[in-house]
Parts: sequence; structure tokens; C-alpha cells
Amino acid sequence: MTVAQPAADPHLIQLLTPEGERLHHPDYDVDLTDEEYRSLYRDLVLVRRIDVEATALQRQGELGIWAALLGQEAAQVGSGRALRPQDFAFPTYREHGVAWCRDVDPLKLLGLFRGATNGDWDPEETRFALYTIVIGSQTLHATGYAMGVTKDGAVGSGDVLKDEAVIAYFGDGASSQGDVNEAFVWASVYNAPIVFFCQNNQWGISTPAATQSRIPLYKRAEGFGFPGVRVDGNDVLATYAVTRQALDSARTGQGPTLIEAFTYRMGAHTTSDDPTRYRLSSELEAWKLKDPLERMKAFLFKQQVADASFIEAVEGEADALASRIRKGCLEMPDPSPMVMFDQVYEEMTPLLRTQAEEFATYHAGFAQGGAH
Amino acid sequence: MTVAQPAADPHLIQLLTPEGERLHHPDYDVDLTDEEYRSLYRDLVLVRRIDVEATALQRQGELGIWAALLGQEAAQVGSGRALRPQDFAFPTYREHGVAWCRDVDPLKLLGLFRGATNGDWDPEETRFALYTIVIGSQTLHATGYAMGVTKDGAVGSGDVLKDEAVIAYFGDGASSQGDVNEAFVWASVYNAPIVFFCQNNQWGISTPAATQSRIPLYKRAEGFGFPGVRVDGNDVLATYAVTRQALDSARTGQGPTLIEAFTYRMGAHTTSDDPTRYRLSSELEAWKLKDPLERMKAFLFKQQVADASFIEAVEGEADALASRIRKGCLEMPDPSPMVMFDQVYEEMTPLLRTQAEEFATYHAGFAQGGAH
Amino acid sequence: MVQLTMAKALNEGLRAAMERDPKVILMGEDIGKLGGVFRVTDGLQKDFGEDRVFDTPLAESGIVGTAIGLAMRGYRPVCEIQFDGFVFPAYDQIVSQLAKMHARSRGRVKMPIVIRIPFGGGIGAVEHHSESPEAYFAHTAGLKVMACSNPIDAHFMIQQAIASNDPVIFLEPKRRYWEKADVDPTAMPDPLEQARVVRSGTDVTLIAYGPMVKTCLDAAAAAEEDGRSLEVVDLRSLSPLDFQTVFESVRRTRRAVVVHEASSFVGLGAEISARLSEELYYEMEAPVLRVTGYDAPYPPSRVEEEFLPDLDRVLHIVDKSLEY
Amino acid sequence: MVQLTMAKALNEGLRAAMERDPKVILMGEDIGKLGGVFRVTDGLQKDFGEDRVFDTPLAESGIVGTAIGLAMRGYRPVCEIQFDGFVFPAYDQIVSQLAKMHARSRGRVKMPIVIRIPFGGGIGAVEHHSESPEAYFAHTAGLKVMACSNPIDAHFMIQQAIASNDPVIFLEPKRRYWEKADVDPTAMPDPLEQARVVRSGTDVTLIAYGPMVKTCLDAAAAAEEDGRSLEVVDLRSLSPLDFQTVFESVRRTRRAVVVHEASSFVGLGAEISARLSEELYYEMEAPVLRVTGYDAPYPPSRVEEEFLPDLDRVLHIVDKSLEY
Ligand SMILES: Cc1ncc(C[n+]2csc(CCOP(=O)(O)OP(=O)(O)O)c2C)c(N)n1
Ligand SMILES: Cc1ncc(C[n+]2csc(CCOP(=O)(O)OP(=O)(O)O)c2C)c(N)n1
Ligand SMILES: [Mg+2]
Ligand SMILES: [Mg+2]
Repeated sequence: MTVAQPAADPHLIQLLTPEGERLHHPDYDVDLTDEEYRSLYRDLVLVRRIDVEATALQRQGELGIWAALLGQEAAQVGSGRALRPQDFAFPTYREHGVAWCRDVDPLKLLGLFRGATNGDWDPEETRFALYTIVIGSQTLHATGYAMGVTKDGAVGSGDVLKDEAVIAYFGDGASSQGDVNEAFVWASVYNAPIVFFCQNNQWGISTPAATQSRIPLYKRAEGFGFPGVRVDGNDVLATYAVTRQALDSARTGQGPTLIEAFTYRMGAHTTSDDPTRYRLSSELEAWKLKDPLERMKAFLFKQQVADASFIEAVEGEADALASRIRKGCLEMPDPSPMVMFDQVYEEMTPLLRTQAEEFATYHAGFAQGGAH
Repeated sequence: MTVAQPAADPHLIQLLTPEGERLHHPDYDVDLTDEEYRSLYRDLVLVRRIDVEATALQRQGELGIWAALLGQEAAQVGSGRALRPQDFAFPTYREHGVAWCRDVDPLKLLGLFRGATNGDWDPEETRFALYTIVIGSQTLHATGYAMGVTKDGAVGSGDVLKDEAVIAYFGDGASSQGDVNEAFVWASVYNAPIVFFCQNNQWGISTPAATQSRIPLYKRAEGFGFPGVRVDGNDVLATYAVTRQALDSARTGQGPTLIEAFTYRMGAHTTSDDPTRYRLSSELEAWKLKDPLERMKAFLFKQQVADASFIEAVEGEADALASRIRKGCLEMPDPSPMVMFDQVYEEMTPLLRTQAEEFATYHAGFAQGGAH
Repeated sequence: MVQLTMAKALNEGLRAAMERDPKVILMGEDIGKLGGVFRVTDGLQKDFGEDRVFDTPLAESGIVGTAIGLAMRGYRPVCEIQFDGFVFPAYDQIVSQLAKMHARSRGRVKMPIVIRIPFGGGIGAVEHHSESPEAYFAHTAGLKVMACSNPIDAHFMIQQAIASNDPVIFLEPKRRYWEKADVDPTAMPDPLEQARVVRSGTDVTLIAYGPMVKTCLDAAAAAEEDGRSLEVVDLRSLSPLDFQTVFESVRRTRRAVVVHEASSFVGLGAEISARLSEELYYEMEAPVLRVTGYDAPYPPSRVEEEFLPDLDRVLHIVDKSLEY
Repeated sequence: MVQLTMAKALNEGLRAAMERDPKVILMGEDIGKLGGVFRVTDGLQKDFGEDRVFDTPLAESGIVGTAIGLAMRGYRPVCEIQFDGFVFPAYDQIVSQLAKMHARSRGRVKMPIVIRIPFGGGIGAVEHHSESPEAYFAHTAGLKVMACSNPIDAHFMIQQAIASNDPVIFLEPKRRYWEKADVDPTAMPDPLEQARVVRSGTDVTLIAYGPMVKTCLDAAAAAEEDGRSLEVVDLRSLSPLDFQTVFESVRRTRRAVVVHEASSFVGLGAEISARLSEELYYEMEAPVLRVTGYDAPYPPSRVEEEFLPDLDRVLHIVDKSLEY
């Protein structure tokens, strides 16, 4: 099956061509300072480096698995940077770039894929929920949270620096789940301040997006009575502009928007996956020409917003980040087995207390050479 | 909340005004013989009579509960008569009119609501699945069945008398269920020969349709890439025309259609319900003016297709039907308690065999006065 | 002290909880103007407004899933599932999301959510309206599972469940909704997770919860006439299960019979039997016996009385226990 | 006779079933070109075509729900659920529709559907990839629940499950997918619903299924060196459960220990314990003991080895059993 080419789609919102030319769009635009443009580029580079380093650590047996975001950096950084501090994001398991924008330490992401924790960041403090693995379930949590925002009157006051919005991430595959469609029902009926951000990276493991929908996914929203837009997800500026506007629309009380970020999963689904079994390398080659980092770099050069020394400085930062991650990962302590018992409930139940005590005694026995 | 008035909606397909005037529609029409027109009217009357009689029997304690179709006769008879013999229908718990069109003995419906059986008709023979109570779940069964029709090559041969189609009934409330939306995904992706027939009777128990969708329900289909139409569900001719066309479109390989039959639940949700708690009697009064039977009767008279003696004859038939039902209900035997055990699996498991034997012995003990 | 039905006692309990804490909200199908199909939320929307008591779209996964988000936002949602048989579309949200959230977030994210479910049979209903799904939830770590058996407990337990920061599956025996008792709203309730000896006896302990407590009490009363003294334990909390109270009772009577409407195979009765033999192996004089619904789908209602444990079946098994 | 991994033995079993009956179809996420994430369906789409082996949209309720419709149309769908933790969105379709269809239609509508689920832990996976949901299904009347423990059984049991007209939840112990055995595809398999004594012994019976059978066999081998003789029963069928084989074994050894990865509370072990004490009350010399996963959500994988029963924990509890 052939994948539609974004450039050919008149409904695709683009502010930056793959060659780094700046386009203008009647409804969406951004007007950023040079500093901000550079900063976006820096994010893209750092986020990719986190991803590359984590992939390498997995290959070396330090992580059980890793879900790479390779190719989706612009979709994530563009939308992540569009969030205002008070906004709340609900990720899948691949939103490392959004996590970065929410100041979640990348080591916490690694801790999850290493099997040391289930994430271990503070959702409230970072305004970034824990990763969710059961496909689509977080979209309902996000919708409920957004309903709570409305209940709290934190919407439509006119103050965009105070009013809140919620963003729910999910993939093209997830669009088929009942939960996601129920979230659309709820969000529209309660006019919840939420943005549904679908990264259509063309694949759900080995399943092409065409197996999930026979029409472009952004159109799904129409069926539920709220707007859907398709943005070039490899274009960080367009993603930023479209998401910012959708979030502000939500926070001002205009309800939900569905954004389909048209992008591409350039790597395997996870490090356990082998995409050569189900897709042609020519597809990947075609998408490489639309690489989100390259186009932003080209733009910076063309606009003379940055020069080689800036690029080099960012690379230096990325190297430092990578070695911090590597070191942190190698040094990461294993959790105490007692974590199994201690937070199942707010207070340990008698049954768990007995099990925890027996466990401790049993292992103490081992320590004293009492084993078989 | 105010309920939209069908007449005011330009998207509502109507072939018969509430006053019985015949309208013409560019895309949908019917050309029936006088005999056929009369037969439709007869169906409406008989179906309503079944419903009235069952409601009365419930009031007298003969049924545990009854879900009345009052007001929805045209939606059900119109769509039910549009089915070709080879088509397969998947009902909710309210499709007594469709059951009638599929030659399911009304007493079987009563048996279910009496608690004697779970339906007890043969789905294969009647091409009418058992009633489904868990809202929306049957839409997936219908979709799977339709996928099987395609696999069997029973679609698109060009022979409408042979090619098969499937119809799935559900309500406005059901449209919110994940399952129903997943059925839309599946049906569109596999281009299954299915018609989704939503009777929007304005209410899901006490919940108005506006709590399920903020736009007209027929538009839901657009989001999944297949056509949706809204028909006047109190107009048996329009319902017939629209359903017939959608079924034929499905059987010729053109995939799914969503039909929203805009109608009204004139009675309570079930005999256990008290609609005065949540809706105004003025709403009911307004809908009474659109009664599906009255308008068909008016049409028959206006067109001189029938006269008073025909109406009387049908009433006579209805009386006979009603007394057959009443008699059959009163005489209906209770099932043997052994039905609990005997069809759980194709062969009884040892555990069930033991339980059945113990049960039999225990009750034999009672019979012999061995009880406490 | 007022005489209340269980439905009304729950209603008053919900009202008290809502008055106490403005974060308590009620959500579910038809709970607003209608007051729920069993009228348990009757009048609450009128008094607390549509913001705190609201009808949802018809989708249970949506109900529980959005409740989880509302809880993350600081609310304390009480969800009504209309009937036992309709909780399963929400099963993933309950078992994979709600139950695990506290543990996976290392206690950072609390889930003070109550899911109210009218459960059990005996009301002459059609399919899917008479299920006893408690084992599915009790087997799930992270959930608490409660079942009330009388108006007084109903009144207090619902308030305690709402006050709990753990997610609670709150099972209401629908066929007991209309039973009455004198409720003193100022009384001091027992702790939520504590079982209770509701009738003392010396020969056999009957262990039950929800709808079967009354059945057991009736059986014990009948047995007394025959000179047998049955103790009845109302578990109240199915998970965590207060084994202390159970053990103490069975230590005295040395015999136990568990009674529930749910099927026997891998049901609560099995767990109680297993634990009792693990703990009181040398103290019991008979195996723990079970009186349960059969291992079959709930039958058409015209035969439900044969499916459900009743006084006679309980006494029949008590006899068996005494034969050991 | 060929040496096959369990994954390959299943693959060959599916192939044989598909060759035998053109109505057998496979459906699920990523089972086509990819051959499933565990490659159990590898090559089958290539050989049988996209009509008989097809990738579905990503929605488990949709998978099971449409499979029910396909079964009504005369097909015999084999659904793959990618991992144990992802079966719950389909729970309503399984428990309320699939399980009840035969009974409610008085046997007119057959549901020859197999739901394959790689289950259990021990592979270092992230959340929701190591669940043991068998109790949820075993408690549900109308379902059959199978768990294979070795390549030979895997090969035959999957074919027998497909041939069955009852719905089967077919649990595959994912951490044993790569274990090998010599499989003779022409051999006569045991009946699907029969347990098997996989090691004879005299002192204690270990009762296990799926992934824990190997653990128990290893434990029995280790115990032998210490002079203790353990018998191991592989249940194979969890529902219906072949209690005859279990009883016969325990009648001989007079002691039983049940081992499973799932949590103990209201798990399979509880049922086995309850039934054993009901039936062999006077014949056992110790209570049935359980070695199980703890009553907590499955932990992060760096501590999963502590969560899962292992050889040492099994032997530790065997010692306890022998102390009675
Ligand atoms: C309910 C559920 N079913 C199946 C899976 C297994 N699974 C993990 S990722 C994935 C594909 C997801 O595709 P998509 O939504 O497009 O997200 P992407 O991985 O492309 O970012 C599947 C099937 C799961 N995690 N949850
Ligand atoms: C999954 C599920 N949830 C809740 C119910 C309880 N219930 C029965 S009918 C009904 C309303 C259905 O409304 P609608 O789909 O519009 O059909 P109608 O009754 O109006 O024909 C509800 C909530 C159910 N049967 N199944
Ligand atoms: Mg994808
Ligand atoms: Mg309705």
C-alpha cells in the first residue's frame, strides 16, 4: 500500500517545506523570535539524542525495550512547546519529546523502559501524566480531567495565562479503540477544553493507517461535531501554530479540536520490532527527505537565524546530555522488592502486610544461607 | 431542552407528511402496489397491537417487564419490510416490529420478557439474531457477520435476489458506546455489506439525545468515511425507501450506510419507567401529531387505496392476534429448571453434571417431603 | 432515628457525603432527573445542581475513564453503573487503569472513586440484570470491594467508601433496596473494612454478604426451631476481607458454610475455604462447604429461584456440614 | 518427529487446523505480514491469503465482537490478543456475549471461537505485558480456559481448541515460547480437557499449569536430590478442570501445593484448595498450600523475579506442607 504524500494534500497545514522554505497559511501562523526558533531546533536535536542514546542502551541490554520517537520530534516538540505551563498533557508511551518539554528528566523515561519503575515522575508537578500502554485509555482520563477544568471555572475567563487546557496524545492505531471514540463523545457533549493530538506516523506496529480508517483521520472529528485539522507533523512550526491555536480555543471555552499530525515513524515500533517484515525501505527513504530536524536546520540557515557554530554548540549540549543519560542509566539502582507491596493501597491491607512480612523473612532466610 | 422538529430539517427524508400527503424526493422513492401499501398499514396496526397487548399483560403481572415500541412502528416496519429474505438483522430489545417482519412469533418475544426464555427463536432460520440487552454489542456481531458475507462471496454478484446484506439496529443512546464506534471502523475498513439503523427516538431512558451527540447522529458516519442519512422514522414509506436503497447499496458491494430514523418513543422506556419524571407531556403531544399509523391511514384514504371496511378488517385481525397472544401468554409453561444446566456447553461438563444431579436429587427429596 | 429503605439510606448517605465535601460528584446514566432506575440518587441533582450530579452519555468505559481524569483533577467521583451486567464495557478502565494507578504512580495519584453497582438476582429481570461480578473485582489487586446488606450499613458504608482514597467497587444488593430499617445518622459506624457477626451461634458459621445475609439470617432463625445454633458473619468488605473476624467465629463453631449468589467455581467461597483450611486446619471439624449459584449463566427469571441459594439449600448444606 | 519451539509448534498447529477446515480464520493485530509479535502466525497469511489471516483495526472489543458475528456466519475464528493486558477492552464481549451465546440460544448458536492470549510474566516487559488473567475467565460459565505448558501440548491443544464448538480462552505462557521439544504431529493427543501427571512422586502433589509447570518440574528434580518425591500435575484445562486426575494424585500423596503466577486472592489455587477439602477431607494430611504471585499489581520487571513463584519458593512451601 502506498502512503499519501503530505505535500500533495491541500488540507495539510504546513509552514515549512521539507527544504526549509517558510510558507504562510491564512489561518495559522507563528511569529517567533530568533531565539525561539533556535530553541525549537535545540529541542529537536536534544530529543532525538535522548532517543538515540536510549536505543543504544537498549541494544546493550540496559533497557528491556525502547519505543523510539525517531521522525516524530517535530510533532512532539511543536505540540509540547505550544502548551502553556498550566496545561496538562496525557501521553502514550512514545511522547519522549513532550516529556522533554514538560521538564520530565529523561532518566525517568529510561527507568520505565529499564523496568525499574513505571515512570516515577510526579504527574501533578510536571503536568504530564504517566505513560499509558493500554492503547487509547488515556484519552478518557484526559477528557475527564478537562471536564474538571471546566468545573473549576478555569476556562473562558479570557486570561490565556491562567485558563487551562488539556492535550491527549494517541496514535493512528489508537483511533480505532472504543475508548478514543467515547472520549470524542464526552469531549464534544461537555464541550471540554481538550485537544486530541493524533500522531499519524502511518503505522501501528505493522498495521498501516489504512487499516484503521479509510478516510484521513482528522475527519473523524466531524462525525462528533468538532473541528479536525491535519498538520504536517514533521514541521515543528506548523505543529506549534496549530496546537497553540487549538489549545487556546479550548481554554477560551470553544471546546475540543482533533489534530492529526501527519508524520512518520522512521524507526522500528520498538526495539523488539523488525519493520523490514512489513514495509519497504523505499518508504523510509522517501520520508527521510522530510526529516523534521533537517528542515528546521535549513530554515535557520536560510533565514540566517543560526550559523554553524550554533549547530555545533547544540551538538555539544546533546553529547553532554547523552553521557549524562548513559551514566545515569548505568548507575540506576534496582528498586527494592518491597515496592511490590507498599503502594497498592493508601494503607497496606492485612493480606499484603502478611505477604510482605513473609517475603522479608523468606529472603532474610536466604541471606543467612537458609535456602535449599 | 427542546427537541428539533423533523419537518424543519431539510436533511430529513420524508415521503409522507404527518397529514398523509405524499412527497417526492430526488434520491429516494417508492413505487408500491396498492396491495403493498395496505400491507404496510396492516403491519403497523398489528405490530402496535402486539405492543399494546404485551403492555397490558405486563400490567397484569404476566410479564416481568416490557419495552414498548409505541411510536416506532414505522421505523421498524419500514426497515423490516425493506429487508430481502436472505438479509440478516441484529436487533436490540425493542425491535418487535422487525421481529414481526422476520416472522418471529410474537409469543417468543413475550416469553423473553416473561422470563421463560431468552428469546428462543432460531436466529439462523428467522435470519433475526436474539435480542441484545448490553447496549451496542450487537453492532459488532452484525459487522462480523457482514464480513463473513463478503468472505462467502455473497455480495456484489449483481443479483439482488441472492446477494446478502446485514442490518444492525441500535438507539440514540447506543451511539455513544465504544462498540458501536468500533463497528463503524470495522465496517468501513472492510467495506462490509451492512446498514447501521439507528432509531433516534430522542431518549435513552431519561437521557436526551443531546447528551449523546451535539450534532445530528446521522453525521457520525462522515467521520468514518461512509454515508449517513436521516429519515423521518414515523414515515413508513420513507423508511422503507431509504433502508431498501442502503441495503441494496451494501449488497452490491458499496459498503456501509448509517441511517438515522428520526422518531419518538411515545411510551415509557419500559414498563418499569416513569417518563413524567424527566419529560414534558407537551413533547409527547407534539409527537402524537406525527403518529406513524395515522399518517399512513390518512394517505390510504387520500389515495383511495383503502376504505373503512379495510381498516375494520385489519382491526379484526388485530383483535384476533391480541387474543391469541394473550391466550398463549397465559398458557405459557414455565421452563424446567434443568434448562439452567443443559446448554452451557455443547456437552455438559463434569461440574455441571454433578450440580444438575445434586439439584435433581435435592428437589426429588422435596417432592418426597424430605425438606426442612 | 428514621425508618429508611436501603435505597433511601444510600440516598441519604450520598447526600451527607456531598454536603461534607464539595469535591464529591455523582455521575452515571439517568441519575439526574430520573434519580437512577432505582431512585438511589433521587432529588440530588435538584439539590446539588447539574454540575455535581450529572447524566452521562451511554458508555460505561467513558464513565469510569472520565472519572479517573476527574479524580486526577481533585474530584471524588461516585459512578453509578445501572446494572451489574453493564459494568463489563468499563472493565479495562477498572482493572488496568483504576486499580493500578496508585501503585504505578507510587502513591502520587490517588483514585478516590466509588463505583456503585446494583448487583445480584431475585427481581425477575431479563438477561444481564442479575449478575454477581464480585469475584472479578476481588481478584484484582488495587481495588476494594464492598457489599452492604442492610439499610444501616448502606448508609454508612457508602459514606466511608466515598471518604476512602482507594477505589471502591460498591455492590448494592438490588433485591434488598426496599427492605427497611431504623437508621440513626448520628451513630458511630464500624470501620469499613470490618466484617460483623450479625447473629451468634455455636454449631456452624454461615459466611455471607450482600443479598445472602438476609437469607442466612432467615436460615439461622429456621434452624433454631430445629435446635441448631447458626452463627452468621456478614463480610461487608470482600476485599480486603476481614479474615480475623471469620477465623474467630469458625474457631468457635469449627464449621463454616459460605453462601453467595455468584457461581462457585473460582468464587469468593473458594478463597474463604482455602484460607480457612490454611489457617484453621487443625481446628475445623468439617470442610468449608459452599452454597452458591450454579456454574451456569444466570437463567431466565422464571427459574431464578432455583438458581439462587435459598433458606432450604442453606440448611441442607448445614446438615451436610454437621455430618462430618 | 521434529524439534520445535512452542511458538513454532503453535504455528504448525494453526496451519494443520487451517488445512483441515477452510472455515478456520485467524484475526488479530499484526498477525499477517509480521506474523504476530511472537511470530506464532508467521507465514500463515502468505500461505492462506489475506482472506483467512488478517490484520484487524486496533480494538480488542472489535476483534472479539466481529469474531462472534463471523462465527454466526459459520466461520471458526481464532483471535490473537497481542498481550494478556490487552484483553480487557474485549471483556464485555467475552463475558456477556461469547460466554452466554450457547446457553441463551439453547444451543442453536455455536461459538467455535478461540481467543489466543500470550500470558504471564518473566520476560522483562513493561506494564500490562505480564498479566495472568485466567481466574477472570475461569469464573465465567460458558467459557473453556486452556493453558499449554510445552510444545507438544501447544501443538495439539490449539488444534483441539479450534475443533471445539465451545469458546476457548487459550493461554500461551509467553516466557516458554522458545522452549523446545520433539513433536510428532502424527501422535494421538490426550483429550483436551484432561489434566496430566507429568512427573510421578509420592510425597506431595504440585499442581500447576502454563509457565509454572516447568518451574514445578525443576523443583521436583531439585527435591529429588534432597530425597523428597514430588508429583507434578499439569492441569492443561483450567475450565473445565479435571478434578479426577487431581484427586487421584492427591489421594496418593495426601498433600497438595498449587502454584500459579496470578495473585492468590480468589485465584485458581483457591478453587483447587476448596474442592480438595470438600472431596478429600479425610484423606489429606495437610491443608492445600498455595505459591502464587502476590496480591499486588505486577511489579516493574526489575523485581519480577521476586514476584513470581520460583523453584525455591515452591520448595519452601513444600517443606511447610510436609511439616503438617
Ligand atoms: C489495548 C492495546 N492493544 C494492543 C496493544 C499492543 N500495541 C502496542 S503499540 C501498538 C500499536 C499502536 O499504534 P499507534 O496507536 O499508531 O501508535 P504508535 O505506536 O504508532 O505510536 C499495539 C497494537 C496495546 N498496547 N494496547
Ligand atoms: C451497556 C449497557 N449499559 C446500560 C444499559 C441500561 N439501559 C438499557 S436501555 C438504556 C437506554 C438505551 O437508549 P437507546 O440506545 O436510545 O435505545 P432506546 O431504549 O431508546 O430504544 C440503558 C441505559 C444497558 N442495557 N447496557
Ligand atoms: Mg502509529
Ligand atoms: Mg433512544
